[in-house]
Amino acid sequence: MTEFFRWLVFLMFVVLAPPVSVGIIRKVKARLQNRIGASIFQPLFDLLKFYSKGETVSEVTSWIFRSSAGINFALVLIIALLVPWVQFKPHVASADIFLVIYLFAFMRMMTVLAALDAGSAFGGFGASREVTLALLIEPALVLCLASLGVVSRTSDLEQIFSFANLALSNQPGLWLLAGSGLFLTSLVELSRMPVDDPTTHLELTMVHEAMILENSGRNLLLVEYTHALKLLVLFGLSAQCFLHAIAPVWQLPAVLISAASGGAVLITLALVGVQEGLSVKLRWTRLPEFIAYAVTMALLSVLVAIAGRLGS
Amino acid sequence: MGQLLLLSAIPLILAFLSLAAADERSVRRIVAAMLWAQIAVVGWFVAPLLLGAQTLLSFAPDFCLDRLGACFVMLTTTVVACAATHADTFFAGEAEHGHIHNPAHFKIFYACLNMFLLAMSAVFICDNLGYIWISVEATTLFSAPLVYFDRTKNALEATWKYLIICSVGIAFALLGTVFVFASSQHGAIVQGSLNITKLVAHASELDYSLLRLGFIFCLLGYGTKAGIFPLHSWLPDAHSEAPAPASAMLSGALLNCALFGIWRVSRIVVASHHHAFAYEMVTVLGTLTVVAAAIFLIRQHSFKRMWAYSSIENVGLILVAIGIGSGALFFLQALNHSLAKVALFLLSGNIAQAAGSKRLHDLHGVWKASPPLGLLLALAALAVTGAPPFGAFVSEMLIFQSSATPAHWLVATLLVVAVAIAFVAVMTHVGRILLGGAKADFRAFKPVLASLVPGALVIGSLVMGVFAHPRFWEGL
Amino acid sequence: MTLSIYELAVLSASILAIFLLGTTYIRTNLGFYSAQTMAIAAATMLAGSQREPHLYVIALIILLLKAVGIPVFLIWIADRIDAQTDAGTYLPAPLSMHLGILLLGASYILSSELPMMLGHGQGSSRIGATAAMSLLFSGILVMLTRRIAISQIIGFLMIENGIYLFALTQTHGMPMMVEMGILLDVLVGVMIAGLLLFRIKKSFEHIDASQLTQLKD
Amino acid sequence: MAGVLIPHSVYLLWSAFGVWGAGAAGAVLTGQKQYHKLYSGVLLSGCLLLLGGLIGCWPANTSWTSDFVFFGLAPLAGRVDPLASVFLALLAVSGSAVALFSPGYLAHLGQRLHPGFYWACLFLFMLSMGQVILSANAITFLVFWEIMAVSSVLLVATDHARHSARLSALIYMGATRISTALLVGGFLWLNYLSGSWRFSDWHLSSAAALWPAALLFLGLCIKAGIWPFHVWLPYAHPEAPAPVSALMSGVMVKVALYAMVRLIVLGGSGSQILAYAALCLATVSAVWGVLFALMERDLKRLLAHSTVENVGLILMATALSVLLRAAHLPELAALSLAAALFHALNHGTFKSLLFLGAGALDSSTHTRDLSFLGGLARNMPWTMACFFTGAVAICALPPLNGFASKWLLYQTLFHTAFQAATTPERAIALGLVGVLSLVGALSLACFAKAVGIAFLGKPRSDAAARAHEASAGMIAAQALLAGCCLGLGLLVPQILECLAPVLSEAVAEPVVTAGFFTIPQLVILAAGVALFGLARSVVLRAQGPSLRSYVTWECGYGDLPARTEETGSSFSQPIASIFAPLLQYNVWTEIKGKDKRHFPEVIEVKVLMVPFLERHLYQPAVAAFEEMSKALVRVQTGSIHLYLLYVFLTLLVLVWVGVRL
Repeated sequence: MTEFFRWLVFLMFVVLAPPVSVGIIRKVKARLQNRIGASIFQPLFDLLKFYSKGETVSEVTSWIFRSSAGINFALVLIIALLVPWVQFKPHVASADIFLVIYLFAFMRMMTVLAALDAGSAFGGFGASREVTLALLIEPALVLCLASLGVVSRTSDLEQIFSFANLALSNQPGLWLLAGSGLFLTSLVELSRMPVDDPTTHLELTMVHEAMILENSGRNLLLVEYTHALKLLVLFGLSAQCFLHAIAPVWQLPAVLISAASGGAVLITLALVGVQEGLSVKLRWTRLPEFIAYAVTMALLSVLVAIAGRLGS
Repeated sequence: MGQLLLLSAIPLILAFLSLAAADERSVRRIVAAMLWAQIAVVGWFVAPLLLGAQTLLSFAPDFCLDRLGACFVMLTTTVVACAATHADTFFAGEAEHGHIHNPAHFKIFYACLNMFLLAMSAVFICDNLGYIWISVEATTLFSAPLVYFDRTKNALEATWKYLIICSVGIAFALLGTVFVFASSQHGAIVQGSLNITKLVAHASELDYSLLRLGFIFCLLGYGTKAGIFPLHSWLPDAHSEAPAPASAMLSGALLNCALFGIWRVSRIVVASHHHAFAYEMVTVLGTLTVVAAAIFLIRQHSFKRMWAYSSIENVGLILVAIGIGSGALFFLQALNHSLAKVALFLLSGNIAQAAGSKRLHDLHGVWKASPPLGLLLALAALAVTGAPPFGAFVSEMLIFQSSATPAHWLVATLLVVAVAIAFVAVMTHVGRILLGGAKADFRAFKPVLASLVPGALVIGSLVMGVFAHPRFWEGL
Repeated sequence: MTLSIYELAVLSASILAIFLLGTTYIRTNLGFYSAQTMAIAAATMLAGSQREPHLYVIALIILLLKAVGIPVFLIWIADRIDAQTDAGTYLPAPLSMHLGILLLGASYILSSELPMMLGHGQGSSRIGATAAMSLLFSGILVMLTRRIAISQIIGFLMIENGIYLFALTQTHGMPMMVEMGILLDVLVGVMIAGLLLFRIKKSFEHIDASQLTQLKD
Repeated sequence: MAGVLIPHSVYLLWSAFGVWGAGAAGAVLTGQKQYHKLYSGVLLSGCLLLLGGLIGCWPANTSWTSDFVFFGLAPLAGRVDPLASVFLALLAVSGSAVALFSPGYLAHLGQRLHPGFYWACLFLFMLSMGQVILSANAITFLVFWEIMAVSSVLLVATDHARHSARLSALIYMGATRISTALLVGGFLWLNYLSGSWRFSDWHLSSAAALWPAALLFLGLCIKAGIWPFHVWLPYAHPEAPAPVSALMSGVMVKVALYAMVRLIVLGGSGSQILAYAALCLATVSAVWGVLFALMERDLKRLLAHSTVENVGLILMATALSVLLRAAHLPELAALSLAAALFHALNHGTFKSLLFLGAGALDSSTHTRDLSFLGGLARNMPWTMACFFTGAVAICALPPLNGFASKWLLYQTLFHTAFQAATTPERAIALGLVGVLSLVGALSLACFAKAVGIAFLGKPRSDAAARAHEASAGMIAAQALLAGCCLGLGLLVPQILECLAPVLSEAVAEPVVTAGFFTIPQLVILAAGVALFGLARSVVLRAQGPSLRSYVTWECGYGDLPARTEETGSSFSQPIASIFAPLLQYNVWTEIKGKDKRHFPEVIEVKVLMVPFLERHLYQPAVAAFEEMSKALVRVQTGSIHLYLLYVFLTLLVLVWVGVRL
């Protein structure tokens, strides 16, 4: 019985949560800027609006442009089903670290190709920037997860992030380092504030937005939903890391832990909103320095993972 | 005594015939045909030795033929026959391309060719050091007119240098023979003797210091004739200025005679059980020659000079084989080198004739101009530089294997590196000749006839490479 | 030390060779060469009386062919190509003569290295070895220092004489056939060189071997 | 043949080589006549025979020695065992793809190709590669290794009217000959140590065998194109015609790696120094290869550099297996060797596919320069689909085979990170995981650029605009290889099963490969397709709101020309500026015009990249040899007196040395 209930809650969460999470971030940012801001369900209404809007497709594009949104949607759903971004996620299949990394890479490939397909200058340099940023942060992402995996001696994410994993029960330092590394990498991966201002309309400064300039109508709906779900998954993962860092949570019963994980996700989203309110978009040439912080976090967690065994 | 006459009958008759006959076109054909007959005669004569029935064939005092000598006589006669056969089409081509030679030159050329064959065969037959010296000197004298056939200034200069340097060199070989003879007088042989079998029998009683001096002088003398590194300077000039058939014979057969002289003297020194110094010296000289020739090959400007330096490289390898002391390796490397080198010289004769120039700079696009010739040149170049399917690879690997011992590890390394450098250098030059757009004035010529002999030789080298079973050369 | 007539003849041959080094006139060089070969022929005659009789025959042939035949042939050629004197030498003639004498002394020292001849009646073979070595060195000197082609032939002939002297003094006499063969080769060699001299004169208008440097890498 | 009973399927193998030999002879005889279809058929039948023979004698470990063919030191001897059959299968598959591809492609080369020599060399090339893999003793190996080298040099020089083709052929010939010289040195040394030429007698586990193993390793590194010695590869592979460069990059490079596995890994080499050196070289060549691939404008040079990267990965896995075996972790050593062999197989398929795709591009647009291509997806849809599959495979994206082999390598490194004994080893392993992910991201960027710039967007030249689709045979070849990529991706456990005997031989204990690959690729593919179908049907129904096709968004300036489109070099400029010191990358701009600051008339921008290795390592070496030769040639002054002086001096030296010795 609980298994069906757990599936129901999870699916409901997967369908509704992504647009709402984007709404929450915007709401918190608006509040910081003394604005009331749109309701947190506004992105959901936008998606429904896109569903009924007409679609314009450039005649230059090939089949890649029209199918890349669909492929990305499928991929992000598979990732959401595999990665334990919330504790109440039912087990589907073994979520190997490197499988997840390369599913993300597949999504990136399709987005970049779709951007290049329209043959516009904006899509081109957006794709080039996306690929450059990905190249810089991928090692950080992999090393964060790998260092967690090394200490818990398994590469299956579900086992790493399960509260039954005793190897990591007394490693708050490692959790914090890996969590912050993940958080910073997801900021770059999702092109949030310091990397790229999602609300800008100046194409020259865009990274992610430039790539989806050509999408419209239902295509855009798929793209927006995919992006939102990816945002939720990545921030959810870093939220789980922070949650594991808090020692008392390990003793809570299962139901409370899943609730706590949901709460952690919300708090992280709020954190992102606050961070967006406070920081300003960095120039493109200064980005590698920002990313260097994410890489340093990853290397620190590697050091702890390797040397940590010496301590215990 | 009868066998001696039998062996030298055909060359002598041909020599007088070519001097007497009027029309040189018929002389060329007759000489080519008769030389193949000479191969048959020598083959019949030498068959018991080659098939293992007998190990020694002595048919006159101071004249005997062992299995190694038999192989070399067969090789030399074949090389001369191939050169003569190809000479026919080559000179016809020369006439077509406007280099008209007056008939007197042909008379001298063909007379000397036959006497040259006789002298070379004599080297392998003599059992007496003195007779070997006389035959080697005779080869020099008879090959001088061959080099001088083109009657150009360069040919004259090359002939003069060839004659003077080789004669001086061989004079020292005579001094070496005198020393060996003197060392035999101190020993058991009261009157002293130059007969090799007798010397080998009594080798331990020979006076060691005189024998050592004798070996060194003979090594220097015959080494000059063979083209060992510091003494090689005449070889590129002579081989590049001589007409293609002549330089084919010079490279393919003459070098083997000179090296055979060194081999004979080294047998005596080995029999005297003090041969450490001899082997050491020959191996070091051989390696030096291979390395120097490889470095020479890197910067080449003339087509046939390049093949001359490649001959020097192979002489070095043969010397190392002699330094190892195995007659089989000596003959194998000489055979494989001769097969490939004769084919190469004949082909480069055709190409130089068709392209009108010997300089590497002007030769390109042979592949486009005449594919069969290009293919043959590529295969022959691969054969001579020791690329696997061909025979030279087998003999070179045998030499490397026997020199790859802790004592000679440096020699083996230098050889492997030098052979690699030589391969890259030669194939770069050949690559530039073969590839690229065809030259405008590349005169067409009958490719089939001209590439018949080189083709056969390349196939021979291929057969030597693929079916080289040690049982063939066990007994050498 | 009293020298026997045999040793005198041998020494005089090497002395004549050193005299040859002193002049650059072709005709006088050839004169010295024939004198030196006559001395060797005499030495062979004397050796013949002690050892094998066939040395007499060889002495006669050397006298006829090498002492008289070759010089006459070379003089005839020199006149035909009017090569009067050597076109200059790498080493001035007097200096090379003194060097020749120095080499005579050196060869005397070196001859002690060579093992002694066993039971040789005609006095110690050191004199013979010394003379032969000095003749050899003089021949080499002529070849290295003289420019024109004809002196190179003379140098080659002197080396040939030196080697023959070695054979004469160090051994009881080479086999007859070998001697004949060597003689024949030398004669044919000189004839071919002579013919080439005509060609060089005709095509190069000079016979200076040091200018024949067209063929180089 | 020795008396032993030879299974009938080995005769199938020999018949394959017999067919190729006959093809070679026939090709030489037919000369200029264009019998491309006939010879493609002969090549295809040979490949099928080979495949049949392999399947026939799969589990057995048969070996044979020829009685009459003898190469002087050792007979022509061969042996079929699982390791050899894996690589022979790769040869057969690539060969059949090339056979299907050739008729269409060669028609386009037309007069610039001499059909007789081309086909003869191709048959020789296939035959010698097969024999090298099958050879059981060092002499047979060397003979066919050199024939392989020479025939591939001639194939690179097929279109030798172009100067660049001639230059590349000569550079390649020099590189292979140096590698052969090193191999000869290594073989001689091992023959001296073991006294025999057969590989089975050679054991590299002893300490004395370190130096010959190092020589072999260096020689094979040159041929495989590992980092400092890879300089010839970007010259040779692009210049050859597409089918040949597919075979060279796909199969010949693997033959060098096969030899490394056969001689060094199965030979039992336990030396840590060699393995660590190999690991360093492999890592550097992986990063170096993909970085330079990113900077290339010529599509085939891009693929050649990416071969250097993948070869680096394979060598890394091989070196790891040696290290892990030395560290007594047999199960992990088997896993890393499985990763090496499987990645070699995969790279063979998708790199051949990409080269054939580039060849199809070249045949219809007559150019390989990315800045003149673009918008080919429209009129070359099938080629684009196959090239896209190849790109997805090479970037190791999930459903396909590239991901499977890379995942195995990741797993090896990951497990080493916590099973290895000492801390430095664990740190290196985890560090390598980071480097591997960097290389993965770089190759994604590289192939996104290749696919995006070449196929998508607006055509940048009218040749690209008028391009026509490749012929049926060419598409069939690419589809075959694309199918292989997918098939290999989905059948990973079965393939690891086939590799098990090799792994157990290498690790000297039985290996169960069941637990090696746990990713359910098929399930993921099915889920992906299902969800994609859901997305398309539910969300993008045809009769939904209007679907208007219009001009690409250009801020209202009207339809911009193709010149405003992203080009290859601008796509990789951000990455190049980050790695500028490593790549010696600098952009040279010149502004012309009367008033440069305010009214520039012409702005010229050029990307200058100093070929670092060639400039500082190879050109000085070649110049040194030239200098040495120039110095030695001064000996030949032409003056007869000097030559006589040489004779007399040598006489003095010889006498003095002789007396002393």
